[in-house]
Amino acid sequence: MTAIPLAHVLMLASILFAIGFMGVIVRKNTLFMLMSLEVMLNAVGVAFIGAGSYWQQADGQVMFILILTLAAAEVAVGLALLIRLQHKYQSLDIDKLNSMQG
Amino acid sequence: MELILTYLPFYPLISFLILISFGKRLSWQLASFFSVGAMALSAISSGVLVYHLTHIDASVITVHLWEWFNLSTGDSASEILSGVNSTVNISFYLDALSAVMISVVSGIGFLIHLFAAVYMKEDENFSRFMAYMNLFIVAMLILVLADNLVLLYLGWEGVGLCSFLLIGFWYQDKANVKAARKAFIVTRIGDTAMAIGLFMLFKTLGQLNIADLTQTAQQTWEVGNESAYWIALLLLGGAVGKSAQLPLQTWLPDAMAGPTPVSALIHAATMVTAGVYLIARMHGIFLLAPEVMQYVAWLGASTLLLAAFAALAQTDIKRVLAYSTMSQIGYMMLALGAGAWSTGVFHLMTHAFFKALLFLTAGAVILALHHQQDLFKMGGLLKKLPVESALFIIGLICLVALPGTSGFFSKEAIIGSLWSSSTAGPALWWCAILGALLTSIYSCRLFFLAFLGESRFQTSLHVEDSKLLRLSLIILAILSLFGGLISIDFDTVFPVSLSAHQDPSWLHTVAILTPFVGIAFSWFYFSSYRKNQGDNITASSSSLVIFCRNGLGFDWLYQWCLIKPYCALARLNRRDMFDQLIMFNAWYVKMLHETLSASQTGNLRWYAAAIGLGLVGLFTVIMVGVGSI
Amino acid sequence: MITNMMIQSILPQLIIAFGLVLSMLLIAWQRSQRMIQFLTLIIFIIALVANVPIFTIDAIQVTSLLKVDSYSAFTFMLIGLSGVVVTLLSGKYLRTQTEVHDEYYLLLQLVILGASILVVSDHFASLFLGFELLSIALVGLVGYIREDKYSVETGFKYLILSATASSFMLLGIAFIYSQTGDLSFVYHTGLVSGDLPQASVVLLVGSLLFFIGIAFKLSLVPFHFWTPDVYQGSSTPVTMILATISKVAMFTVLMKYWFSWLSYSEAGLFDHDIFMKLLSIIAMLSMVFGNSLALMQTNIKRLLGYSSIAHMGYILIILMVTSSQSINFAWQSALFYLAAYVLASLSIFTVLIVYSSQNSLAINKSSSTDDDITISDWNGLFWRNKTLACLVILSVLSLAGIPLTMGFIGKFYLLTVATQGELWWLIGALIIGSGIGLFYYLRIIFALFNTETSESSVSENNWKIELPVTNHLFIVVLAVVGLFFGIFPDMVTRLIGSL
Amino acid sequence: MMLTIVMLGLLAAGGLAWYFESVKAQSARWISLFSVLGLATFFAVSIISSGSDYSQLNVLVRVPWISAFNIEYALAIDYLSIILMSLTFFLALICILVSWQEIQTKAGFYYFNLLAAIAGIIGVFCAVDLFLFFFFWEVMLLPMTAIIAIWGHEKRHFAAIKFFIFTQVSSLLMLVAIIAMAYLHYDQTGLISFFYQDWLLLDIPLDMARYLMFGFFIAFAVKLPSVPVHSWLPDAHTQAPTAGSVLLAGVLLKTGAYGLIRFVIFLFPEASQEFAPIAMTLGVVSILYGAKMAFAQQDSKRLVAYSSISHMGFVMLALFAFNTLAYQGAVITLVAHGISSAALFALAGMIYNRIHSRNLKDMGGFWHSAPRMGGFALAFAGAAFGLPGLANFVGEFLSLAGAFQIAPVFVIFAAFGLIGSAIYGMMLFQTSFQGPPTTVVNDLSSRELLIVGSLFILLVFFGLYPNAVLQYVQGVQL
Repeated sequence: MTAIPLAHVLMLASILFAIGFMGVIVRKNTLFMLMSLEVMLNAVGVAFIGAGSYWQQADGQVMFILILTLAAAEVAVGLALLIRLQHKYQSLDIDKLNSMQG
Repeated sequence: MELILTYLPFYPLISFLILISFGKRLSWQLASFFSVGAMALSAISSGVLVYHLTHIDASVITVHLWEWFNLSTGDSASEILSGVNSTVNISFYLDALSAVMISVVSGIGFLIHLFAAVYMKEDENFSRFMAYMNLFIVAMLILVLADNLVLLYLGWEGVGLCSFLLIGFWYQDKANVKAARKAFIVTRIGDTAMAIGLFMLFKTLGQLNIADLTQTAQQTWEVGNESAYWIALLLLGGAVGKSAQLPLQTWLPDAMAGPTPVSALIHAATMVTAGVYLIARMHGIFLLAPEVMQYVAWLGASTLLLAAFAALAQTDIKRVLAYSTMSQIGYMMLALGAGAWSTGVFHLMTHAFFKALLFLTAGAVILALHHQQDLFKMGGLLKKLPVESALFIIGLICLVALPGTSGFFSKEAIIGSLWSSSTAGPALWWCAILGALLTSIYSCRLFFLAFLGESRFQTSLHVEDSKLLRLSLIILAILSLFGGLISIDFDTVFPVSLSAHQDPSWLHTVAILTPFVGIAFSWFYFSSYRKNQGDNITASSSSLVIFCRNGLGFDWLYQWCLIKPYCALARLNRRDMFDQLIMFNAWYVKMLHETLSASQTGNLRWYAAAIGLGLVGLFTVIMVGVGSI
Repeated sequence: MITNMMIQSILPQLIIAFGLVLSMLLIAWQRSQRMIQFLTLIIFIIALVANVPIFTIDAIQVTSLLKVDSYSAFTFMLIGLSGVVVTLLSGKYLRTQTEVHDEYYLLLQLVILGASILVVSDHFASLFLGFELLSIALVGLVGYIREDKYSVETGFKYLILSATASSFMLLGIAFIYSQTGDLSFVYHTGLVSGDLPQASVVLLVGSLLFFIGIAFKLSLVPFHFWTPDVYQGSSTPVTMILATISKVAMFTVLMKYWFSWLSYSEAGLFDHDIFMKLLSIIAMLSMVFGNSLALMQTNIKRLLGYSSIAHMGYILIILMVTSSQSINFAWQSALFYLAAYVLASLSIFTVLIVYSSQNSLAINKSSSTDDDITISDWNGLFWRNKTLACLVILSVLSLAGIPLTMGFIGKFYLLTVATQGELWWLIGALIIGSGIGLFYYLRIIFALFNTETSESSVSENNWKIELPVTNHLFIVVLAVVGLFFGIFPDMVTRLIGSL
Repeated sequence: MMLTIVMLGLLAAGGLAWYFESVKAQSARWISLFSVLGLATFFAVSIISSGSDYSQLNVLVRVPWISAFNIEYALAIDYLSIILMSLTFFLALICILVSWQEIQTKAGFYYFNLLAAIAGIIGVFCAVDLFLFFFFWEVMLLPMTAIIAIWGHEKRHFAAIKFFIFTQVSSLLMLVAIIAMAYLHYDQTGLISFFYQDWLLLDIPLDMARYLMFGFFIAFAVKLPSVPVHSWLPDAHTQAPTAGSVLLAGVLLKTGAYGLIRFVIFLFPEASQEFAPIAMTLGVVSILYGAKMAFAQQDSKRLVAYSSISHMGFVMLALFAFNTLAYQGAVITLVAHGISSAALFALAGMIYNRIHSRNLKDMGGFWHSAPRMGGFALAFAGAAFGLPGLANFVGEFLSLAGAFQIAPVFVIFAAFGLIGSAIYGMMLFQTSFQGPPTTVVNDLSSRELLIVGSLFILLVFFGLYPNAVLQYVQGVQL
């Protein structure tokens, strides 16, 4: 099995990351935003794993596990806020949150 | 003697200080006592000094009070080498020229003070008036006694300030205020030229002491030296401003807004002749610049004629006299330009006598007529005010220079010096003759209008029957008539003029006859004024006459060329363009603030997108950077 | 091999971590806000005491993850002191609420732990740990007060944006790692991949992405958008954390990374110049934009948010140091500037907290605190309470960099760095930025003296502000410290110089 | 030590005044008055009794301050600083007397600010460590700004901000130049130094000196002020309370000139020589533009402010003529303008107190009811347009006469300023005191008489005996 070139892995990661980021920008629903964030973080995870395998080191995987933890923590906080948002505005539309400007 | 000289300007100064500090609290008697008394002291001191100077020994008396400042550039070695004494001292220098001046200033000053004490008695600001008059005398004495040009400049500006104060003495009238401002600013233009002249003198000669610098200049410069040319020209600028000569003459007629004693003292007898004094004093420089002397002569001649024409068309008695003053100073300038220094100064003195007399008498007339100055509303005063009329006639015959009067001696001397002078010549001689003719014509016109014919006023006369007033007038009249007999020895001051040329013999005859021609002409031409019945004469309103009456359009010219543009410029830029340029930055920052604030929408998705945009932007920068390397 | 020395050098972090566990136990035992606050305070103080010996030691590598040196000790001191102040003031602030808020202190301790790990990290993994500890805990704090009208909005904004930013940073780390095969900051020879034709470009992009993560936290233009909203929406003690602890920790780690990274550029693997240009552009934009944004702002917390953008722009100048000889001086400058900035921020936020608590007491507002203090609320403050106003003046002057304050010495350091590096463009931007900045700083100060409107709008009985003795003392101490170090900065400069 | 005591004394007195005002109303002004009197006497006595020759800088104190940068607390004085400090003390007294009735609200804090500003100004005149100089330079701004912003007129905040930003931005440029100089010293000697006399020994390459000099020049030109960076001054002067204007015009502007002398001309002689044509042009433009703008103003204080710009143009012209005589002229102009503009502002303040307007249109004919005031107004207007016999004339004359040696063309243009000054001087005097009387105003009270009288006497004294100042600056070689 030939190794997948590192460049391809990075490209894939970048594309995934971009997709996730676009998701954050275009989705109005808060839940989808959180999901897009997950996509971004997982894209980073792919990049780490690819790089780790390229260098034949465990560091990449370690980082990936850390990222997973982070993602979990973030989602936890995010969902809590989401419930509060639903509670307060009866909506998950992020665009309603613009009371502070200028 | 030094002591007397030292104290000379201090008598009026002390009087000034007393009057100004106590102001209205002084009674009329006390105020007059101080001011007139101080002037009497000055006059006596001047007399003693002149006597000493002429009869005892010294040709020059100097007194050093204190060092004002030092113009040394610190490079003492070179200064010692060149022997330049660059200190500017408060020092007085009395020679024949300044002796004439101090006697005129303090003598006539005394008489006019005496007159004014009566004339202004009713004015509520009497003591302030007398204080200004005293201050003027102080400044004038400093001017003529200064041993260096900076001190002279002090006096020069001082008299200007007093003139300003006195023209605007009745400050509640806007016209007076305007006239005062005009006088100050117009003369200031000349003063500035003079100041530049001083700087140039200092730069080229390294000193400003008059006697020393004249000497140095004559030792180091050839005739026609360029520096001398410019310096003389600039000094002439100062003289022209102060003496109301072309092209800075416009202030003098307006200056008649001041009380009449002021017109007599400042704008006829003393201050306006300061320019003549300056040129006479600086003759050493002017001799090195014959071209400038020609300018002086021509300026004098043109002013002489211009003012005479203007005088012909005036309706206000004081304005006639003002133009006449201007014209007479033109004569003095002419004399100076022709190199006849002593005759110029002589005319200065005689003119001071008779013009003071004329003004004061006119003042008495005006007072009698309840401040009526319009000639066309006078008439027939000869019968009603015989004493004043007689005095006025004396003044006038001096002015037109009928033989035997003081004016005759001085004016004939001037005219006589012109023909063969290297810097004047026949053309100017003819100008002077024409001027004399015009002088007699406007004098006659004045006399006929005011004193002959029927009276054209209804009010009863207010006769001030004061002995003091009469006394001062009579002394002046005597001086006017016989002042021509005073002979002054200027040999120590001025170079002896070399009249090697023989003038044509008819010159004298023409000169003597001219005034009579004028009188004869007027007798017929102005016959309607002379024997008018009732109020059928009015001032001519033809455009030529009005043009002459308005001083031949100079006021109008300056209004449009200088004053209006300056005011417009000031008005346009009232908000300060530099400020606006700088405050434009503030506006720019504010715009930036508003733009950026608009980007703070509070919208989360936009914020996230902005991060993306930022990334793209920075990425571009990096890629461009990498690509360029 | 772990030596005693290593343990000692990371003792502060250990103490906080241990304290965190202890706090949780305490909560399990008894829920008392006062007790947990006290415990937090004790923990911070012990950590600070444990930090003292570290000033004198040489740099020490604790595993490959952490590197403790005196610089990090100094920044830890700043962080710890800020923590103490925040703890003290949070008590005041939370007491105006009804619930028991012991989680708040846990989160606070987490923030401090994250920050203290950040400042000693020498490795991307530890950086990541510290960074996320700090961020997640902060998200919790930002949205902490549920009743507050802005809490949800602020919480969401901070959560989403900071998560995005950390994803960027992580992607950057992944890129860098893919090229160097090493997650530590320092370059180890021979580890660079030869596979990719343009290794340095990937490195550059990775660095850029990594930098974006940090820049977001430092709220540098163009990643500054969240700042004013989060500053305004958070409760004031939390804003204080954002303004001080988070900024100090982030900038320290950026400096550490950056100066280690110099070794890469010295090895010719990294195009420093381009990145430098990039940084200068960001710095200049931050200075000018930050100050311009604050120009007409009336809400004080938003205004301080904008001003922090500018300040982070100023301090970025220090990264422009190119030669390794001047790194030492760059560190000193950064530390002094940060110290000055922290002190000024602490002071002004203290006033905000004291003022609003005083105000809410006076007006008897119920549970929800109104933190929207505008400049006009402070009208005439000088005549109402001189101590408060003096502290405001001092801190604002310090932020503006006017003499008599530490801020001026800090600016002097910056200008010295810039002049030595001949960074004329940056100096120009700094001067323009300061000029613009003066406008709004002075507006604040003038409002303090304004007597026209305030007397009528506030009723007579609460016109004068009377402070409790403790608050008063606290404020006086802050003011005196600020003034003292402003006039006699020698003590601080010597301390920094000896590091 | 002596100067430190003076400065600390001023600060302490300010603090006392502030404190005691809250204890007993109206006590602040007495405390300030007596403390300034006392400190001024102390200053005079110690200068005279020291008996040393101050024609060179005498370093009085030199102790380390910030060791990291080798910054020292170093004070030194020479005759120039002594002259300017004496002026400062004198005007400080005037300021206190001027504020006597005018400042009724927050008087304690007001006097604190006033005295603090004066302490800062004294510091500027004697600091020879450039960092310290900059420190004082900024410190004097703060209380000054406070005075404008708190006790000023209707647009005070705008004026104060403008004032502050102008000076601050320009002085940051100076700070950069200072730092660059310190590191130049480091490059040449291996030691950082901010000490002025160390810098004098440096050999500054001309191409660097140009930029460094420009950094200093900008800061001082703003303070002087010179066209085109003058526009803070009319606003600040107009809006400041009377004492603020007096202090600004009388002393604060002098710090700019002082800086030009000490830190531009003496530190960078070659670069300044090279720069001289531009600086002289700026000077001439300031003279003419200031005079023109003064004429255009309706606001009496604004008019005087523009006249200050015009006068300071003479100083700029004279200083950059590099001529001993012009230098003397500049120094005496500083003193004279300090007194005369202070006097004019004091008068404007007195009129404002009476009619509550600064607009010339609201004035007229005051002479009728207030002849004494009119007399003094005329005298001070006379000083402004360079009436011989008053101090300003000597200054202008020496400046121009000296500058004429070097640059006749500039002086000829500058001389037109004499006409311009006459125009605005006359306008100021005539529109307010002459013409038909509009309102009846009270004549000068005895306190006011003391103020204007003492100013006038000094003007006359220096006008007739300028050697009292000149003898101390005569030997200076440029």
